[in-house]
Amino acid sequence: MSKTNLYWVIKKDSLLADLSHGKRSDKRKFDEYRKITVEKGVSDTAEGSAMVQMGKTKVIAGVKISVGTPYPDSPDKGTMMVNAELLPLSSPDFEPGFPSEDAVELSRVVDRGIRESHAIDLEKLCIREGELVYSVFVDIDIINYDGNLFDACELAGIAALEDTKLPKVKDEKIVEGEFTGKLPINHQPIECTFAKIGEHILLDPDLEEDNCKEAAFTIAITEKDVICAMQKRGSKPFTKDELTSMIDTAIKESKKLRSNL
Amino acid sequence: MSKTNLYWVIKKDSLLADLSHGKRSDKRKFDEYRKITVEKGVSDTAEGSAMVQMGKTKVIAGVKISVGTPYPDSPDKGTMMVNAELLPLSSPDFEPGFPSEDAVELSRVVDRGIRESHAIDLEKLCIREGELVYSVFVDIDIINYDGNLFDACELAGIAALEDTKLPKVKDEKIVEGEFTGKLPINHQPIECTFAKIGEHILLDPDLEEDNCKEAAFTIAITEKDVICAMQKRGSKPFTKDELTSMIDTAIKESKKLRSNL
Amino acid sequence: MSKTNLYWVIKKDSLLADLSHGKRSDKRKFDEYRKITVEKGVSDTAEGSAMVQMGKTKVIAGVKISVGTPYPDSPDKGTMMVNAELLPLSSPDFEPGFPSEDAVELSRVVDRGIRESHAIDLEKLCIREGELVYSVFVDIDIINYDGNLFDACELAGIAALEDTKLPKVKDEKIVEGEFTGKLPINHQPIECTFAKIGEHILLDPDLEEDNCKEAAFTIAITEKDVICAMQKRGSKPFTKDELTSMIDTAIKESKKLRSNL
Amino acid sequence: MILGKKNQEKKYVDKGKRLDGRKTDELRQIDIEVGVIDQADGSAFVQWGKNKVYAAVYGPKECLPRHTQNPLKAVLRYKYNMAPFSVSDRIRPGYSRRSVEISKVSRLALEKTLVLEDFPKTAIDVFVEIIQADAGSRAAGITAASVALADAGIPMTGLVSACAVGKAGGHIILDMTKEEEDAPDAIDLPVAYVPETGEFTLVQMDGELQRKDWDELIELAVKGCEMVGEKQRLALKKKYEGEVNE
Amino acid sequence: MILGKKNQEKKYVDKGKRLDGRKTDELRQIDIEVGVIDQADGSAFVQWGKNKVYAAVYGPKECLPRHTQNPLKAVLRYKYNMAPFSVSDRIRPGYSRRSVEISKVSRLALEKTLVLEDFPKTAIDVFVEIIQADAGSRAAGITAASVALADAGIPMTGLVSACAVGKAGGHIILDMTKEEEDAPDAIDLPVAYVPETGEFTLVQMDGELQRKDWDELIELAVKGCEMVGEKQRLALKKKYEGEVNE
Amino acid sequence: MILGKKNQEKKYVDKGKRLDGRKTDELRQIDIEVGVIDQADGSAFVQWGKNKVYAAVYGPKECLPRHTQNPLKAVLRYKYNMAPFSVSDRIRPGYSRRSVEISKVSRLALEKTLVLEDFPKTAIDVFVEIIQADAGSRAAGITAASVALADAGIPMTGLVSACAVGKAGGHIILDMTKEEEDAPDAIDLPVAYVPETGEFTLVQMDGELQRKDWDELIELAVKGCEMVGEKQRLALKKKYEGEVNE
Repeated sequence: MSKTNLYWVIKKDSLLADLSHGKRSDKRKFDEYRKITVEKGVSDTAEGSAMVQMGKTKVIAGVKISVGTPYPDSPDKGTMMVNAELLPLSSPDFEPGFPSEDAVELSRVVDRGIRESHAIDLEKLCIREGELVYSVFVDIDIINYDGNLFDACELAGIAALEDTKLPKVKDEKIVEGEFTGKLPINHQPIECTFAKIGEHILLDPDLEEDNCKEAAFTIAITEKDVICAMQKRGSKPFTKDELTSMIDTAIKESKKLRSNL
Repeated sequence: MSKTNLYWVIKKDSLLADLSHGKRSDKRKFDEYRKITVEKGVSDTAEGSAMVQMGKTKVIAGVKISVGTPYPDSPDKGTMMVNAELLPLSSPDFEPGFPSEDAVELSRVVDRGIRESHAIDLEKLCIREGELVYSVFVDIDIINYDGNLFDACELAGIAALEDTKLPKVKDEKIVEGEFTGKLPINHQPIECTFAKIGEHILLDPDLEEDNCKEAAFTIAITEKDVICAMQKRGSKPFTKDELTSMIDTAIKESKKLRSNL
Repeated sequence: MSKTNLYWVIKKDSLLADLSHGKRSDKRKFDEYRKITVEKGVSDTAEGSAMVQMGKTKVIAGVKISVGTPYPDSPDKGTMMVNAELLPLSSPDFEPGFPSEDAVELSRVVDRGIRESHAIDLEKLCIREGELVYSVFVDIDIINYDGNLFDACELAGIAALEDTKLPKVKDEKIVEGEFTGKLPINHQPIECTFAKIGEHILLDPDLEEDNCKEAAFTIAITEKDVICAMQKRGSKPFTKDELTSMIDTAIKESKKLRSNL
Repeated sequence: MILGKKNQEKKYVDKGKRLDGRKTDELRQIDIEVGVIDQADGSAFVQWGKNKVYAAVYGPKECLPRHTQNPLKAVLRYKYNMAPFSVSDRIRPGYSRRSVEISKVSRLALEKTLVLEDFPKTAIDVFVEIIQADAGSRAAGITAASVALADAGIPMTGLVSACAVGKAGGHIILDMTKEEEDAPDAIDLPVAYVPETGEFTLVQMDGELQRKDWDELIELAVKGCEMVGEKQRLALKKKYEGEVNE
Repeated sequence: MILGKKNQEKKYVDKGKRLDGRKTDELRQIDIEVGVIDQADGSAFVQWGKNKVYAAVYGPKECLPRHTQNPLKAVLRYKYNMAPFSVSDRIRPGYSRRSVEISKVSRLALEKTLVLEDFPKTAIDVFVEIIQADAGSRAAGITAASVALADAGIPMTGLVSACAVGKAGGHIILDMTKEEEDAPDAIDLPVAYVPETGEFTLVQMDGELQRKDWDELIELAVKGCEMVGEKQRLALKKKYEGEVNE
Repeated sequence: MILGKKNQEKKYVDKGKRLDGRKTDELRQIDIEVGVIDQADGSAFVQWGKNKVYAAVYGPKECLPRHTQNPLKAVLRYKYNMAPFSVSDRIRPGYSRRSVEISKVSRLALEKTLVLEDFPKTAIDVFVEIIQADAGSRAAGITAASVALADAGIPMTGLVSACAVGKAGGHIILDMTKEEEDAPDAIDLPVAYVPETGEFTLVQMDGELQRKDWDELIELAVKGCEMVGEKQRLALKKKYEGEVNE
């Protein structure tokens, strides 16, 4: 059942006490990820798919490809859209209905990690300039929410894209079941998220840490150590030194995370 | 004014007492319809229309025809859509606003009766394969709700379709007021609905019976005694024998109902 | 902070007492407008724009032009749409969310003033008959609400239209930043609104008068004294003589208002 | 319908007769039936030329959500809706700006004639469904609604009668058809009027009206509404007497 | 898929074997895993042929908004949802008439088997997510949901087992695939059944059914549901025994 | 704007001057006016280059619906909205994912500077309307909102100043224009900063940032925000002194 606010206030006190002794509840180091598994090809109906488990957090990304028109300001490029759904299936805290503010932010930050790194070679997805292009939809279902959705969703998204086959197009329509090759992927952006609780900064917050956090910082990094997106979350501020330190840790830890792909 | 739940609990007890003596409130037999009238051509703005009165239940169906594109999986067929609206005009129990679960089920079951019987010859509604077809919209307004909307709506829908003239098309557009003939209709599906109250099964429930029912079963049947759709409703289960018995009654009674067309 | 209903009941009594002595709170005559300023060209992103201040009421109209298809019943004419938003920014009484009934009425009455006077020469906005026309969007943001939005919005709308340049079209698309001339404007409709409080009728109600009014009457008039739209608002009735008298005053006062253009 | 130049040559009134044979100050055929929806507390069906309109009244009833209640009187609500098949191009069910505006002005046209103070904290719902629409559906709706409110026994100070006056082909006419409304010089001036008090509760106007035509138009509107009011009273009387006879 | 005339010549059953090698009265491979969503009070994952379905149960919990509470029992709510990538054409997230109807009939298929009276004023939420869809996703959903409800410890009078029977190419068959459902003469008759009581809690049908085929079909449906029920019980037992062994 | 290959040859900084003549560490012209919306409890109008932004604050006020109240402090709400005519392609009024996200991060950028505990159970509404948008509208919005909150008398621990830093054509620059943001190698790094405490309350970034550029960028951001803060204080002082003089 959904925990009350009071529960989290008390929980935070005990978390803080442990953290001040350098302890996380599952004995991880402050800059350590939980166990991660990535399984590609979990769906036959999607053009590409992947399931990611990060601790008990479980998400499934599916890629669908259709044909559409390009945006007026990039007539020679395919289009891409990420949509993550906080399914009420996955947590007592998620409500059915219209996407919440949190779901929108999650979708947009995962989207930016992929978009700004130019992970997909969108120029190769142009079929007829200004008129017809491939449209790539990355939909992410949250199955079990146990903290740190941002990193799990970005990992699932990029894994699903790597798994994606590009369907054949004939007479301006997708030919069901026929493919011309793999979706052209240039980069592997990874997101690393830190939670700030008191003055402690923790990589990969689990559910309790995520619920007790006062701020968070998500950094997307490519395999070339290029930072392609950042997003501060929560209301507590960060100092310049804290930001710099998280960036340095993320550059290091993103490599380990990427090795799961 | 809208009756309270308590009202219906008490009402159900008295209904059950009467039913156990074989009595319905209006002295009908358990497998007998109320008085039915069908009036076609009640609208000048619709391409076809009909008003059906079943007891005091009153519904009006109107058919509008436009041109559109076929579905990708049936490029050589016109399209058809049924939409029934539980107008708050017709009952203290219907609320204005977004279609309720009940309105959606009603629309879809009436739609299936027409669709699955192939009542409309959709292949004759293809204008240019894969590109241009007639789109048939059957909209049903509930004017007065006195029980058993499913059968009244299906009857009004098929009567309105039989009344429908097919508009002329020129330059991919409907020519207002000119027609090429009748809408091609192949079959006359009829829906028969039974309500289960206690262990009693009643054809054509009136308002009180509909509100006291614990389950219902709707069966759509063509003039050739082909069953083209079925839908159990309500939470109480049916046994196999009950289902079989209702099917047999429906085959018999649907003929009488169809004679009103 | 939003005033309570009780506040307005009391306010109305004191207003009525003053009005019976011929006094308005700001010493205006009953048929006198507040100070009005019209500033055109307040936006670089809009094809035309204007800010109107009427007393402390402040509204900004922006005109955007795109290409679209004509309505089937006027294949040789461009299209026009007015949309006024009661921004919660502008008043403690406006709520965020879906347009309220009042916002819809405001939009539609301002729209009718422009449409029915044929202020825009829509025939000159046809690019290819039946297929491609200019679409004119007049969007009005309410920045500060101090009464009488109808007259301020109509004035801002027509001023913005007069300020509008018509973009060049090439290959069925707008060419950003290139223009073929001014939007063709034939007329200058002006709206004059009267509020009825008790038996008193006041031109250009300010916020207090607008909130205490029992009825209102808005009259749109062109530079040729043609009345092109009227709308009674509020629940209190008007007599024939009251209506006639307001029409006569509006014909006179609209000229002064128009002189601000 | 596409308006070509030929329309401007169309004669809207010829030898005193309009396109449908009526005189300039003649209403279309109006039939009013009271009590047609047995589930409702009050109801009416109005056929007005080609308009077919049902009105139903539910209430006074509990007003929900609670914060919309008025402690001093009943809240009147009004929903004007067009059946998808009521016009030549199918209307998609749901929200339309036009219906929102008509619902608002219609509600306000009725409100002051009802003794809402008798039913504090309650709601009275009026639902108007346009089954078939020609010009004048809002006037037909208000006319039907006022009868349905009377049928529901809501105390009132007078029936509200509505109709439109206007101009087509240079002639001032009562109760236009769609064809007349589509005249290039058409004026459409719908009003709601309470014959008992001689007051207007709705006035709207579209078109290009000259000041000089106003007095004649508004006089004709009063005359039209009085005729409509007569039909409303007859319909109510018929139901009432019918019940007495039974 | 475009249905050409060639389809009509397709042999749906050849030498007792269907297109996928099954016998006419054979279910597809069904795997049920219990307790797969640790945040939920009860959950199950069902792979049924190509269908992949998660079900999660939350509750009994506070029922909000308050006016939806039932003072005498828990309110059961059911939301069937398809992942956008679960079928060949992407589904846009949000409202669909099909999902609304399936949610309703599925809820009613389960309701009478639950002892809702034990939890007055509360709500029990069932969420079913279709990750991959083939024919039979609603039956897979109900089957998963009933297991998840048992896993959540909601007292019940019996598990609900669902499957579809139907016809393709003239043959009466159990548990159709999408390809079989697309047969020109296809019948699709999904049912939900409580083996403990021998009663049907869901019956739907599309297609063109002859009366003479009914008895055979409904018998086959019973047989199919009984086989499904066996798998449900085994899955629950496995989790329960697993827990005991740990 | 269509980006051709020529853009890559465009010189974004030439002889120390940018396309609009600014130095690399120079802000666009910023004008802040306080108290421009007399209906609001606090308000500001900010012209920042081509951005034109109104901010209004209403509250502390009753927080409805009730279940959203916080018994310990005021709830801060923030709505960022773009006028339909504020960009070259008209924006349809209503929901947009971009506005939802900007509203959220902007609210969080302000929240910790406000002493919300002084007003338990209430709400404070901030409305930001973008009348004309260029690059940097969210920073202009936060800057305007913080001034409007001060104008409304909401107690605060410090003004929030926002601006963006980034890169175009290989140069690290302060406060980009839209043209600079469209550079093929553009980085956009908007921040909100509290000069009083030296802390960042908003950090976002898009583009391809090398670690080596980070320190210079963030230093420049601090410098930019300090300049913005100076303008905010001057604007408030001007209104305050103006009032004293009157």
